[in-house]
Amino acid sequence: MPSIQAEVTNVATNRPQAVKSSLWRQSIRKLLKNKLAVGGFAVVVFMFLLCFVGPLFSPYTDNKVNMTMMNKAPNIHHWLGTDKLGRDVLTRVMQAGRISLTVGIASMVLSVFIGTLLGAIAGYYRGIVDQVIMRIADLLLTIPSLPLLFIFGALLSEWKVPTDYRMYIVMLILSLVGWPSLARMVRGQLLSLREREFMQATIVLGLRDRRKLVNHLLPNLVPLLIVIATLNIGGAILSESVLSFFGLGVMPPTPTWGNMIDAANNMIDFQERPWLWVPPGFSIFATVIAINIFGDGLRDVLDPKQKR
Amino acid sequence: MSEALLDIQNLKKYFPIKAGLLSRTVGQVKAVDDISITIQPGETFGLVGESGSGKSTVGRTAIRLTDKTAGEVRFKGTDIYSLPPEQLRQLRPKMQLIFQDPYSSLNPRVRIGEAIGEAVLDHGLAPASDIRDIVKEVLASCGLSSYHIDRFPHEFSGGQRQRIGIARALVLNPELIIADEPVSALDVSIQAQIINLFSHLQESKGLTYLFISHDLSVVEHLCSRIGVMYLGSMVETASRDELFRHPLHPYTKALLSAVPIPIPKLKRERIVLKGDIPSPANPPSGCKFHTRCPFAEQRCVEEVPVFRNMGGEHWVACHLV
Amino acid sequence: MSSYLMKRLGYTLFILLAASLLIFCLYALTPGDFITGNIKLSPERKAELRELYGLNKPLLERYVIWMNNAFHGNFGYSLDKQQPVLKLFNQYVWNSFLLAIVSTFLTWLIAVIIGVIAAYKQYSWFDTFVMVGIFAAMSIPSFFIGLFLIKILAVDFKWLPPGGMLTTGSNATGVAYLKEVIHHMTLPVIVMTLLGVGSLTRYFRSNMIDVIQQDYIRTARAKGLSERKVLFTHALRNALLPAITLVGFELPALFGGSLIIERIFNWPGIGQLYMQSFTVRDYPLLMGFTMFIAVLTVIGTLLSDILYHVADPRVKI
Amino acid sequence: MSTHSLLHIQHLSTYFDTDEGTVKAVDDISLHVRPGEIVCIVGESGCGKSITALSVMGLIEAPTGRIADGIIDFDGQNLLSLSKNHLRSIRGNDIAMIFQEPMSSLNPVITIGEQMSEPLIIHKKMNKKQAQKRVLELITQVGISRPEQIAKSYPHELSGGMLQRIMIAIAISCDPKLLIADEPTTALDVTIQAQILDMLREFRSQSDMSILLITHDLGVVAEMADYVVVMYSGKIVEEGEVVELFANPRHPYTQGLLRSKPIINQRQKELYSIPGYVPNPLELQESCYFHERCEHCMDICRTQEPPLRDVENGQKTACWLYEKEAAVHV
Amino acid sequence: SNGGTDNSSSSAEKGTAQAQQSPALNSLFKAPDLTQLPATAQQRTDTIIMALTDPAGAFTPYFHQSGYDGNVSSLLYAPLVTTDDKGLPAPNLAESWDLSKDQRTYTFHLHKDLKFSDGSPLTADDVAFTWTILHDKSYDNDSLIPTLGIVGGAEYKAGKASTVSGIKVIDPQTISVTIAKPNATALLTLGSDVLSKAYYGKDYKFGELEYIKKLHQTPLGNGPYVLTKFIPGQEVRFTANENYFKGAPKTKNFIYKTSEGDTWQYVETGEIDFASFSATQENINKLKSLGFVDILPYTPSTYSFLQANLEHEALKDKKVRQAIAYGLDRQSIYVDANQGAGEIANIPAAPISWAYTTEGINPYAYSAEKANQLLDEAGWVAGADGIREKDGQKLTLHYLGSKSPQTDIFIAVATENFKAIGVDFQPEVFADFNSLASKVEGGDYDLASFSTPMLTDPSDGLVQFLDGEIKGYDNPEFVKLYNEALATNDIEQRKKIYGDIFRLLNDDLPVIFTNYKKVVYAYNGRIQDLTVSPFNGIASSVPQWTLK
Ligand SMILES: Nc1ncnc2c1ncn2[C@@H]1O[C@H](COP(=O)(O)OP(=O)(O)OP(=O)(O)O)[C@@H](O)[C@H]1O
Ligand SMILES: Nc1ncnc2c1ncn2[C@@H]1O[C@H](COP(=O)(O)OP(=O)(O)OP(=O)(O)O)[C@@H](O)[C@H]1O
Ligand SMILES: [Mg+2]
Ligand SMILES: [Mg+2]
Repeated sequence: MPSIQAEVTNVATNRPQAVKSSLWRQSIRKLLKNKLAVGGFAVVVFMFLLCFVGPLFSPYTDNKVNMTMMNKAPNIHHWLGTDKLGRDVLTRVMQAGRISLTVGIASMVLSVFIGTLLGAIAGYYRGIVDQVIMRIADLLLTIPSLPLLFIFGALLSEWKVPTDYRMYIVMLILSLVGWPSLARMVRGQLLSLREREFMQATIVLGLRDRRKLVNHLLPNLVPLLIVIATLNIGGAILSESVLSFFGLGVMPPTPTWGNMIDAANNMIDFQERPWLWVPPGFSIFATVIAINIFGDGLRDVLDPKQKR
Repeated sequence: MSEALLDIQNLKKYFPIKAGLLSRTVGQVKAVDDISITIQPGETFGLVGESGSGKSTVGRTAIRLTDKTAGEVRFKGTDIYSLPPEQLRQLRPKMQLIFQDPYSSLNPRVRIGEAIGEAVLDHGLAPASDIRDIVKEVLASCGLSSYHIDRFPHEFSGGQRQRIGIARALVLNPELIIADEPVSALDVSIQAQIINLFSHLQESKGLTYLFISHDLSVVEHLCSRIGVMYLGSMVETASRDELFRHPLHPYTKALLSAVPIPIPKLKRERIVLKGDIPSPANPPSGCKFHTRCPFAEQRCVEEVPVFRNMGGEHWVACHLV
Repeated sequence: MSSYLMKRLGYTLFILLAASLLIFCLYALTPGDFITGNIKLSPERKAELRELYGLNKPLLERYVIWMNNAFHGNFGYSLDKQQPVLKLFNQYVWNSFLLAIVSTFLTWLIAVIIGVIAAYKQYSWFDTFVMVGIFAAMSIPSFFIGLFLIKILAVDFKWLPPGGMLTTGSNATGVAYLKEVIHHMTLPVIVMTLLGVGSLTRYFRSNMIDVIQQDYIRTARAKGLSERKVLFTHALRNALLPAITLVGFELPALFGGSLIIERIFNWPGIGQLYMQSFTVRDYPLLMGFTMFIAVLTVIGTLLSDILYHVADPRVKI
Repeated sequence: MSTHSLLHIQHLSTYFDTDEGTVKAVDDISLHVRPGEIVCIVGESGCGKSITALSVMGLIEAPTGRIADGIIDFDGQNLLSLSKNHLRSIRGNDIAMIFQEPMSSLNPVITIGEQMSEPLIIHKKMNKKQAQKRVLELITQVGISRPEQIAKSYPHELSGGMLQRIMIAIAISCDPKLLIADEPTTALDVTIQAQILDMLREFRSQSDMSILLITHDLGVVAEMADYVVVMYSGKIVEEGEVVELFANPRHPYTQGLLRSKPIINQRQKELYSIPGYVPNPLELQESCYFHERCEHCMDICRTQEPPLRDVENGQKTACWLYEKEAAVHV
Repeated sequence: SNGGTDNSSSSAEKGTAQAQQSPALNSLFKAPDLTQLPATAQQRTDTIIMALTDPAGAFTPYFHQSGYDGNVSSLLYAPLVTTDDKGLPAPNLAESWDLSKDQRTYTFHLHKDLKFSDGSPLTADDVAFTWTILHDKSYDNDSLIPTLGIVGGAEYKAGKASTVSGIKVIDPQTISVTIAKPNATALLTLGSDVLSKAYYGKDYKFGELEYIKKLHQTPLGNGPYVLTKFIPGQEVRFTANENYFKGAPKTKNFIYKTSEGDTWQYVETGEIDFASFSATQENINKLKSLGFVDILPYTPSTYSFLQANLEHEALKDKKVRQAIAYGLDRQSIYVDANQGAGEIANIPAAPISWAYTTEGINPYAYSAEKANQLLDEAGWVAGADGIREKDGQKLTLHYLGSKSPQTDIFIAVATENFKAIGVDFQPEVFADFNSLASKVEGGDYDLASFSTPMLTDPSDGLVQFLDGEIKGYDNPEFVKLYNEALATNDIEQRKKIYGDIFRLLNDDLPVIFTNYKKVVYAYNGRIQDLTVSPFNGIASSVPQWTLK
């Protein structure tokens, strides 16, 4: 080797090994510096605590019907009032969060995962794989969801699946058939990306497909995925109440944010009893916005050109 | 004669010209039109020529980065266009391309340490624990320091990015490097360093280069054989000494006379090419160069000149020599 | 390209055929049929009617009959409405289309403008305000927003009619008719726009943030272009690329109608018709409508693929 | 050539805030360009040439980058204190810039023709038709054939050299008073390079356009420049008239640079290159930044930064070798 | 466990709770302040607007599938026989009728000079035509006339006869019809709308009724109003029929405005003149506060029940069914949670029916003890987990309901109720009635919520116990009484028999009776002469309405 090489090793060894600190740790450090992201994350944690631990401190955890306490406005005993069966709204909102948060996040993770995977594969490999995946997507897109839900309802009832589990199964199935729109978006983005010169460079380097997808394409999809994910969570929480409309959600005494809002779906409750729908609505809002702020922070951290 | 490392035969690459909403093809850009190059192991072949004459396209098609239209490319005897994808991928580290535009060839979201090291990992050329040191080493040999390793591409200057591109190719210990203007954005001192590095690597490891450049002084220094391209075709190839001492083709002569000399206010005779540069979509008849050639005759307009051997390794496509 | 088109059209036909079979089976498998819901009928009469309607034939046979008729342009009579399916479409679909096209246009317009500005002024007050607004709108189901606006704008202030498409009993024609319709569609359009604008804005904002960091934006600025031009021509054209996929989904949505909006505002649209026919399992109408949407979906995706290529010249199809 | 300056940069500092610390990409530099003059900036790759140019254009990207200090005086007004609108009317019109990397500097989804016609429409108030016509002329002017087709194509369909020429065409389209050219001919073959350089010179003599030319090609410098500025590590280390500077390079870095250049028909076994590395911009200490690589390094070089001083014939150098007092310290 | 409330506040709350439970409105509430009437409603002089769920547009009686089309056709057609306030038959197009000794032949005498709205005469031929085509083999709807067993009907349907032999046109004003066996409901069933033979029978060929579909939207009737315009999804417009046999209605124009769901905004803005609401306290209060509406309470002639699957072992036992009736807090579910918009039902007849009685009826007042006791007696004893068991089987009740706020309340309260009596309650909800009905058809359920449609004759509410719809209920005593009640046309006698039937069913509980609905009609205070009949609703009074 020429003399330069010798000098080189010098330079390399001169520098402390600290540089070796993992990139992940760097990202996390950067994330922690981002006040907004930390704030958003804190709110999410708070919501979780509130929902999973909060009800333990409530005197109304049994969720008992109490006809003498129907539709009371917020007062000292019932901080957020009572609903039309005299149940404490605050307790119910907290209990509802357990399911809503789980469902929202789980269904988001699942559908983003499936959609991204299939979209990425289609957009990346093109050719036959793309054709097959996208044509299946087309087919799935043409299927109306209404009869599908009815059939699920009937089947699950036929198979005697306990009502408590149905929702999760349905969410799973819905993610399994609901990927086309997400996959198409991911694929679209990927079609642009794969023509960029840096992807040509990865071909020249002979990188493995997995690395190309995970290390090169995925980071460039992150902004899109974060948007999709944050939009998805709110949607999933609300759509849970749609599922219960088909008998596929939770059963009535069990509250969710979605079905609590749903129960107030009429002019009178809307006008006269805001305490019935404002608290669950606000909970969804707070969760969604907190997750979104966190997502924005994450996005900035992963965006090399952003500095906050 | 030993087996050629890279053997390009009658390579053609046409790009369709599209028009309208449904992108009907209305014509073709003959970016590379019937070019043959044979490069022996350990040799440096310089490719010079008009901008837009298809040099980069030759480089890209030579490693099957874009599909060819016709012709044959053999790397160490294997036809790379007939290789199945996985085998081709495994062959990749042996033939590297240094991109002309370094910035767009770097993923904006990948730190350069990773960008350089990942291929080594993927091909299992070194254990994961050594990667960082290997990267630092190659960075240093390209004149970059190890503190650059965790930065993103946009934090570098043009020349620094170019060196990253070089480092990324070198780190794989390739046998063939197609370098598309690798030193154009470097200051002369670093340029010298890189060129020296290239020579040293060639001496020690028998590396082979297809070196695309506009800087004839660099080409002269580095290359043993040189080809001159004009409008998708090769117009002259010769050994370095032949070409620089006895250029035969009028275009080569014009090129050599136009090289700027770093002596201020020096007045030199330059062969000035007349006329507009013709279009590769609609190349002139006969000799493609006739529209701008100071010596063109009627014959040049009508007849396509044959690529003739003028003795030794000197080939030229011109009616007048 | 044209060979690509031919191939795609071939696939498309195949997809539609497969879709029709699948959809037919889905509807057939949905619990209950047109007869089940009528509790006035005795079991014998039910059996008799099923025979009459051909509901007791094997699934595949029913499908073949339907397909055969459909190929001959005969989409049958709605069982519930006792009218030709096509005529019913014609009566309802345009109302939905009107609402959708106007609100889609507004949605995109507003989302583009807000998205671009929010990205440009990332983390400014404007951006924060928009984000809060968007998520507030998304956290509350659409019927609440509808009820809220009806309460404020129609009931309390009486500025806009609370629903419907015409003033009841009105015989207006020409310009007066047009005015009446516009007056009535204002509220539903506002709500639909409000609902759609949120997610689109987020997409545009996110894409814009990426795009405005690119070197070519710097070039555009160096040319002395006004910031508006830089953002809305140079940056937006790139930021719109991912949204093209959404355009594909937009097409079926234009004709699909929105059940909730139509219900809240009593808009005589196809969404309601679909829901009604579903609750009574009016198979001819359901099949007709769903296949219509399926055709639009397939066309939409094809269109978006082609558009993608047009909008991003680098993408090969 | 008049004596007042068209562009006068005074004590410009441009910094980048990175994770690891502040990178002083440009550190207290001053230079001026007179009307009709061609000033060349040469220097180590990464020494801050492009950043200087971008600072003049007002295109340093916030929030990471910032102009920490200085005045950029153009035609009697400080560009740094101008309103955005005012600056915009100058950009592309009075000052135009050719960017270093043409491929990423052109919008991938807009046709070449449209990108070229924009400044014409804004600054020259042309209508679409006129602009179209002018675009075709410009494409031909920079030596590209089939202008109609090129105008309709997208950036990825052109070769590197063609794109660079398109950038040049955009920059000169509005007859700017000052052209900042960041390595404008690196991707061009020498015949076209010569053609372009001739064209720029012609422009200069026709319309008194000044050029701030950034290049590594010392041949081009020799051919074009009136005045040369040599930068190293964010600072100016030497400047002077081109003939003088090439004949008598004073700063060891300049000397090294000139020695490194391979010259056609003068073949060497190995090219000379300046040994060592540029110091880490994050760990700079009060010293001559070149001292680690300098053959003539003295003690003072390690501890004190040499000022940029007049040496002879208007040539300035920042090197302790030429300081009278410095010798005392040795 | 419901801690945290102190005495003072809980007593106050009790007070209001009581107020909510007290019947909210017993008689017509007159609008106190007509000046508050919105300008839109104020300006209408000769038009009345009512809301109606989207009619389908098949306005020919006997041929529409959607009940809302029935609302439209009831304004366009007048029946031969109507019902009075007690639900007893009353003359309409038919001036009078005779019943033969064997109670099998009805002879209807039509009014003179009856006309269709186009002026053409309405005669016995039209009536005969109407009855005849309902026997066509391609008739695909749910009219009950073909089920009456008219003599010769089956032959006609089979294509063996060219007329229905039991239908005889005696003269243009007289027609007789003979049915196979006596049936007390036959009079009202037969006494329905009349189709014009000239209009609807022009293209009639046996076995082909397809052509009638083309006439659905251009009906030719003889009722108080004629259709002027049908705008699908928006409105149905009517104008007075000058040829109506009782004289043209008082208000010239009538409009049904299509509306789904909430109609509050239309009432508040005066867009519609009439709407019905669930009789909850807050609805009533809100309506009262509007000031410009008259409010009329009304209990429709229907009842709701929990259908019990009598084929399931546990539910076969009457004691278990009774235990459920005791163990469900129906008061809370249907009355209190509904703010008084309901009443508890214990028999299959509405309180407004002439046959209604409370005599000897067990009210099954909520009592967990009684329920427990009955279950104990039935041999169901509590297991380790508190759930009752018998022969190793757990007492599980699988409930089906269709998704509605009412169902949500039911499930919430019933879950607690059933827990208290050691029953494992497993609710399931379905999105629409159809899915529910098909699940019930399949027999995979224990309990399912249902409501009857509008009942006119007391027997209407009983058929379900008879015809096998409720599988597994087979009580010869009931069948005997049922037939007895139908075999006579003597009201007093029928009343007595029905009393017996109700007591029988109240004890047997083939279904668990739950509740009656209560509604209020709210209408523009300018409307005069609005009356409501328990069995016809407001339809018969519409022609009388005037605007003040
Ligand atoms: N966004 C950034 N963040 C951090 N450092 C930066 C950034 N942009 C540029 N730099 C640093 O600023 C220095 C000067 O860069 P500049 O682009 O001006 O170099 P240059 O003189 O143009 O070099 P070249 O000749 O290679 O183009 C470089 O060391 C580079 O690493
Ligand atoms: N993707 C493409 N589509 C259409 N035409 C293309 C494409 N890529 C290259 N070309 C055309 O092919 C010709 C050769 O391009 P190439 O990039 O090989 O030139 P080059 O010799 O490398 O030029 P330079 O020295 O300027 O980089 C040019 O005319 C160019 O316009
Ligand atoms: Mg090239
Ligand atoms: Mg630079």
